[in-house]
Amino acid sequence: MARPQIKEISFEIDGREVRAPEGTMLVDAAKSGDVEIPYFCYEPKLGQPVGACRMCLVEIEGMPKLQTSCSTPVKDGMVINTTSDRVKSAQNAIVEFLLINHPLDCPVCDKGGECPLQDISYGWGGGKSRFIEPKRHFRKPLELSPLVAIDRERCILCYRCVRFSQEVAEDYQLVFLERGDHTYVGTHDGRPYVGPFSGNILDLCPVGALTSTAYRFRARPWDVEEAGSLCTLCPSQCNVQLTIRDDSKVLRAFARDNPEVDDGWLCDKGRFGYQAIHSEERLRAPMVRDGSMLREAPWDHALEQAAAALTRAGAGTAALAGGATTNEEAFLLGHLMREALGSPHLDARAGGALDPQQARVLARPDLSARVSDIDHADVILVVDTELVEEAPILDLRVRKAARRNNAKVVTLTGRPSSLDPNATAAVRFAPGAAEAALSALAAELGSGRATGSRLHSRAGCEPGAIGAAAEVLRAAGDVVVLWGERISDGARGASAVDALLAVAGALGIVDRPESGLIEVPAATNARGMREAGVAPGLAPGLTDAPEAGMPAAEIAGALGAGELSALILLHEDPLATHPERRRWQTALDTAATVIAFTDFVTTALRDYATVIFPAESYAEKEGTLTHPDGRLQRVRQAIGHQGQVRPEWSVLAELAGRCGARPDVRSAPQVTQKLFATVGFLDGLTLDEIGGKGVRWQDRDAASNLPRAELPEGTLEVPPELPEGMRLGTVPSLWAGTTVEHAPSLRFLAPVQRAELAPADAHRLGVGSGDEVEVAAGGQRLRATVALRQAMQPGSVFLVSGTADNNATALTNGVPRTVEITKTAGAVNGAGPPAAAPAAPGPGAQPPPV
Amino acid sequence: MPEPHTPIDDVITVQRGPEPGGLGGAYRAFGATLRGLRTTLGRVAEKPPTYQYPEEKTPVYPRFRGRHKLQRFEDTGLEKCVGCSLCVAACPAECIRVVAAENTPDNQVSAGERYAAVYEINMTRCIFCGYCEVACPFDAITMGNDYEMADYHRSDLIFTKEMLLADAIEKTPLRREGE
Amino acid sequence: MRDRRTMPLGWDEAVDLERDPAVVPDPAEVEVPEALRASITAAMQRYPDRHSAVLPALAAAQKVHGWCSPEALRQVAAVMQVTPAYLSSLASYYDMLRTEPIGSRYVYVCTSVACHVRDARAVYEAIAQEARDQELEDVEVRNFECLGACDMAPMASVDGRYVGPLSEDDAHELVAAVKENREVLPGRGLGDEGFRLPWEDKA
Amino acid sequence: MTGQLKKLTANYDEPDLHRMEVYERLGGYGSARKAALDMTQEEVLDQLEASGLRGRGGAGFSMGKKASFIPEGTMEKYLCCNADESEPGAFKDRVLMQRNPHQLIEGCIIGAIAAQATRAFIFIRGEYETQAKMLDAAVTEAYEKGYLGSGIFGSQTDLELVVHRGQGAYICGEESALLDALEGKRGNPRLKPPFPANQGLYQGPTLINNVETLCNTPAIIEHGPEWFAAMGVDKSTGTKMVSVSGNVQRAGNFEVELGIPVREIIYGLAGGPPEGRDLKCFFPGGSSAPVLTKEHLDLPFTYEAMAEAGSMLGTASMIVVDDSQPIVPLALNLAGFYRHESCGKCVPCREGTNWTVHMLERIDQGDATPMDLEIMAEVQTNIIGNCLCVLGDSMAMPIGSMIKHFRGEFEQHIEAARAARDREHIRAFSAGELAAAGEAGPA
Repeated sequence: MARPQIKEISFEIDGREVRAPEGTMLVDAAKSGDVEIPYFCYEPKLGQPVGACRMCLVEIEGMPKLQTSCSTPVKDGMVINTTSDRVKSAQNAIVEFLLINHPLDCPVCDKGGECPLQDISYGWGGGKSRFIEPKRHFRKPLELSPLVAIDRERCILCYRCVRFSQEVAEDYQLVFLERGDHTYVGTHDGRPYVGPFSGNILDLCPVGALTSTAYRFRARPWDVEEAGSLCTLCPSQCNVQLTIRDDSKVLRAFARDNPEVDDGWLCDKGRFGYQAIHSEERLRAPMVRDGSMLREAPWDHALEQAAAALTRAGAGTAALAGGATTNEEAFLLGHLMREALGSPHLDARAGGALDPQQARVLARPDLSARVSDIDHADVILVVDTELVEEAPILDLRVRKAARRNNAKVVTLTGRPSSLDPNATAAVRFAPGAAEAALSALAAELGSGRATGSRLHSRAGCEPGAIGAAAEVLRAAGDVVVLWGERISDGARGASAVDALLAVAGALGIVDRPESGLIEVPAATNARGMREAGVAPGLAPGLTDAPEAGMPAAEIAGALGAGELSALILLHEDPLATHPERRRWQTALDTAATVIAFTDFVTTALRDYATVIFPAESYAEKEGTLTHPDGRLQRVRQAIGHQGQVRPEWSVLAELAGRCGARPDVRSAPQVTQKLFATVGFLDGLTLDEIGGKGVRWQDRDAASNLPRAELPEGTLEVPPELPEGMRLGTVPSLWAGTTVEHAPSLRFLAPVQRAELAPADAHRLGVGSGDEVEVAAGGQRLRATVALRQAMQPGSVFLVSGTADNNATALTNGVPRTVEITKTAGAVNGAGPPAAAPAAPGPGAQPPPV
Repeated sequence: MPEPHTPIDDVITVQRGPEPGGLGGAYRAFGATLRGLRTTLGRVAEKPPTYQYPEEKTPVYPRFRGRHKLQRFEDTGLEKCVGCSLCVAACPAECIRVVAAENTPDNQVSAGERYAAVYEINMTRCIFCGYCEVACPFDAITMGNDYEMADYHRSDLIFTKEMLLADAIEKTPLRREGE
Repeated sequence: MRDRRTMPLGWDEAVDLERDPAVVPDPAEVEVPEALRASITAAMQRYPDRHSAVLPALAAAQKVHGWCSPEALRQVAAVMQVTPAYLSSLASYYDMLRTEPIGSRYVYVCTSVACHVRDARAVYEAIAQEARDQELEDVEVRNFECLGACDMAPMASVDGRYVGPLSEDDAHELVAAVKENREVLPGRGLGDEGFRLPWEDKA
Repeated sequence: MTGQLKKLTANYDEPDLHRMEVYERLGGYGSARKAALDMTQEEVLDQLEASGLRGRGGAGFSMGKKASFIPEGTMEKYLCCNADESEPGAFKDRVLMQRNPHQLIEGCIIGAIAAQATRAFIFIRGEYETQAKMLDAAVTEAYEKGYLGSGIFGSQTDLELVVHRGQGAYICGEESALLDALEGKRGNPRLKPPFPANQGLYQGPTLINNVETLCNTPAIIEHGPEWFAAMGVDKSTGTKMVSVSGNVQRAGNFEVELGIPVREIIYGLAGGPPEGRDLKCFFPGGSSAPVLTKEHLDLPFTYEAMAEAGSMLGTASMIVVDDSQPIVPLALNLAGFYRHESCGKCVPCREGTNWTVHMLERIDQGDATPMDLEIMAEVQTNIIGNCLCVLGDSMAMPIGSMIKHFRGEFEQHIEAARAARDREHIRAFSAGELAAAGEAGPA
């Protein structure tokens, strides 16, 4: 379904002629005539209007009753009156009704000063109340979750939060209970409202009924300034607005609506993760190893130590970048490695390098989709990614397309997807068998490139499941494919990507401008880092590197074997994110020098780092990031650098200078310009052009500078047979990592290891829900709690990766792997799975204000 | 069509003093001086009007706006200020800083949910306009009649909540009724 | 036994932060009585959209559990694959679904306008008083909105059987019969053999 | 035009009428068979429209016209029978379903043919347990006979019929709330437009009709629209079930021709107020209709005449109130009902009903002044027309009419209650004083 064409019509409001797009709701259309109609419940992002608050009543000529302008689409020639006595008396009446049970505790209320009810009462109310009965009084505030407090006295039952829960997040945990004037917002059986998006209800509430426990009473609107930036905690790269007090403290983050990126929503990690910036434990000064201890050191000393060690190691240096490394930092890291040290060994991917040719094909503008294409797609194919954990905002986007535009969703995943209930076809394959599943799908779609027999059994799929998915896809017009980076991991990664391209070819994506692929990477700026040249085989601009380096897995081997001697870790802890934890442990142990940029010193860094530079938080950073769909966006400095933290670009530039190749940069924008000048397809781009909403490089003329890459032809390789036994899969947790551990509000969400099993397997193994088991492979073992999943493919077990303890990376090695599961003695059956076990420090343990 | 001009009665009659010469002339020459002397002579018997400040202080009017004071409830001892920051918003000199926090059952500072954890007035900036007092919905901040706040360090002139809550030593006498 | 509360249950309560959020239960993790599962599944098949079966399913679960307990809702949620909160929202909305364990049977006494003008309040109060006096247990006695039997006003519905017209004098016998689980006021129930309203006999 | 005219209820004295063989023996299902086999959908629709049959659920909109709004197209269409009879004073549908469930099923078949619906639902209120059981049994019989299911009466038409039980919520009688409840949601009314005829159940076109309306259709198909239109007056054609309750000697349902004088219904059929009592006021169309007084007794009972008198015919459920009933408790009972039944979705209804109850309670407890009566009257006008559905109006209109007709009594009540309260205060005060002096007896 193509994007709809919009026609303009004209209508009359309060005596003036106004033009607006046809079908716009009157409240919105009135704005084009500078007429403000008050409302509470209307919010187009929440789906159909409900017309519950009755605040937006207007008089429309030809209609006997007053109409709710939030639900009346504007038509050509309509005559609307918003200021007649009838309308005014209705508005006065509604405000009076609303206030009869609303406490007038504005001075205490957190919403005071930014409260729509306050504004509307002043603007449209009668200014008096005749309600002399006692108002309702209740205990307050009450916790609704560790993040949100509810004040039911203030609630005006506008439906916004419950509609969000039901129609946007679709978690359906927050509901109206009871009826009539007894109605209240609540959850089932006194359970907390915990979901990845629960914080959005704070933005939606038009009164002070829902308040953030993290922001409660921290400031008034006139005490603070707002700073627009980007959240860099996951690849969704949502646009955020940070609330800053005294130029030095981030007090709050909320969504800065960008329909091309986030649609105005923000996940809880993005909303509350800012707390980690002000964590006591954050590194605020460089540290240098002194014997067995890391000691704080002056910058000059740390830089000198690091530069000396790097100069010694020279070409024997390797670098890993990860997380929210900006394009500029990636570019300077490349400069440091390739120009100053002469080493080609730098990587930003945990699972193995992407073939350079495939990287260029995947970057082709005609093969890539923009995020907003999801809205208008006929079918959305989700391949081996759990969006809600890996790029949460895209999960909302897919749900929206399915719910509002009747887009069909096809999931093709190893683990049961949270999108399955919305899916027209859900295909389950064995963990790690994405290649076979994609080959089978390509074959079903009639791609001539697919070969091999019994592909679906090589994929471990139910017979017929792939056929059913192909059926949906064949009939589709526009298809957006969201694929997880993990399919390209490991030894068969290139073949899997080839199979993905075969599917794309069979769907004719190249010829349809609104169809395309979007990669869901593991690292926030994976695409930007790749395009800025942090890849073993790629120079900036996706051109072939003059000398191919080693990918991450080989770096580990080479460090362990002493072939390499130094390692730079830019926002990366290989023990947390890379497979084969054991091997990395050896590598770090053997390496002569480990130089890290980090905001929190993890155990691995404490044990192995030689020099640690404090990393900037995203609120202190200046630079650009590239969204998985190719959109370049700016991260902008919102607060001053905390402690002794220095801009990382300057540290990287300084290091490169001390190692003999000083880059000619003196400011952050200068680095950006240098990057744009180097990368062919970013040629001529400026920070001004990127602006507040970003720019997709594929949409610019310079995109033609992308090195030419043809779609592969020829037959696909035959995927291997599945290994026998319990096959291990991993799923990352959104809540894993240092940000969540150090944000007091979020700490309760830190994941605990659990093993998800099909009921049949659990029965065979003699374990039940909540039992403790030991999962072992290759001599490594970890403990997990069993959770049963009806929709799980028998023969599979899924573990969480990225947990603080018992990280699944201990067992993974980049190839499909089988594991042994044994029940540990002494476990109690029936103790519910601690999916989101609340950690000890609740919201009460927050740091004192400012 | 313009109205025809009708001249109005705008002639000012100048009152002139007596012409020189005669009794009137004498009055003209010395009248003002004598009148002035009358005032001077009338005060001869009075004591000198100099106040020996600082030992002696000019009383101020009851509505004189001097040093601020934060109030407590007399019965419970709880602070009246709930940290709503309305005084901050009202202050034209931007000399007030409030950081609020939440009351807990163990630490009930004010009535209600919220209290001011930090309440500072920068007296070097304050223009004593009294807007804060007007803005306060709980009559928590009031202006006393003290005006003696000079100090040697600017930083000492940032009055903290403790200082503002403390019972001020009222050094300035208040003008009595009708005085 | 209750009169209408001034405010509903749970209004004044915070959530328990120690507990897990109530998400859609995985079918593999909840045990459901077979008969209940069968009746819910059958109900889901009757409608084009499974959600339509929520009311029949809740009514069935209420029959099994006596009220819409959290456990009952969890079972329905597991079979229907909806969240327990969705069910809570409905259970608390509809008058006949009980969200508290106040009795697995019911006596609804109509007190709406048509019954009101025939002194229904006194009848209700007499029944409520009798219920207290006779220590009636496991029966929800409440005043109820119009039950659609204004011709036999004042009246009551005893587990769906309409009896009336009632007077205060009937209260003792009515409660006693409910308590002993025998037929309430035989011959005076709507649909009873030869049931006539008093004035129909006269006519 | 006096007395009853038994058309709809002609066979109601027949024993075991609820059983298929009895109903069929009396010619039942002939009309449905005729509509399914011998008539086109347009013909059925035309006949219904020509009969002038108006919806019997309260709004009184032409049933045929409503069915004709269902758009053409291949999408699934639905018929919903509104059997959620919860309006205080109304009990006609209960009798219709209980005495003759097959008549309703036959009506559903005809309605479904007219609306081209292939799925029909009877939404019956949960309190009608006996009636729902009887309907269930009748539906089973009809399925067994092949009158429901695929290929009804051997035709090409399919029709699935489900009896859906509510669980106790007055508002589900509002048609869009009924749809929400049927979809498994809270029974909250929806915004209109879109109207159910375009976007109703599961977003499909939906025809919603009251039990009595559908029960009338078999006879129309059988005897023709002219036969039906000949009964009644003007636009109020056919016979109408009138439920009379309250302070009358013979409460019950009466089938009358529309146009019969109100006095004839109250005094003739229902026997008038009890001995020694006089009529105070009456609700002509259920508790949501504004009250009328003695002066309106001689009006003809038609949709138009009732509207002209400032009330409405609604469900034609007359609640008669005699002069022994004080007006304030009556108003309080009424307002309390609507407060309890308000779904809480929109502000004026939720807060307005609540506020009205509070004010009436104050009046009753002697805590009010005549000024409060003014405020109360204004609150009612603030509710009317500003709500999402008509429930708010349903309280505001009768309460408003009571204030209008019985202002004097309200004022007297306010004064009397105040005086009583003051006396009580004085008594308590002096008792307290005596107690303080240590001379008093029991406190």
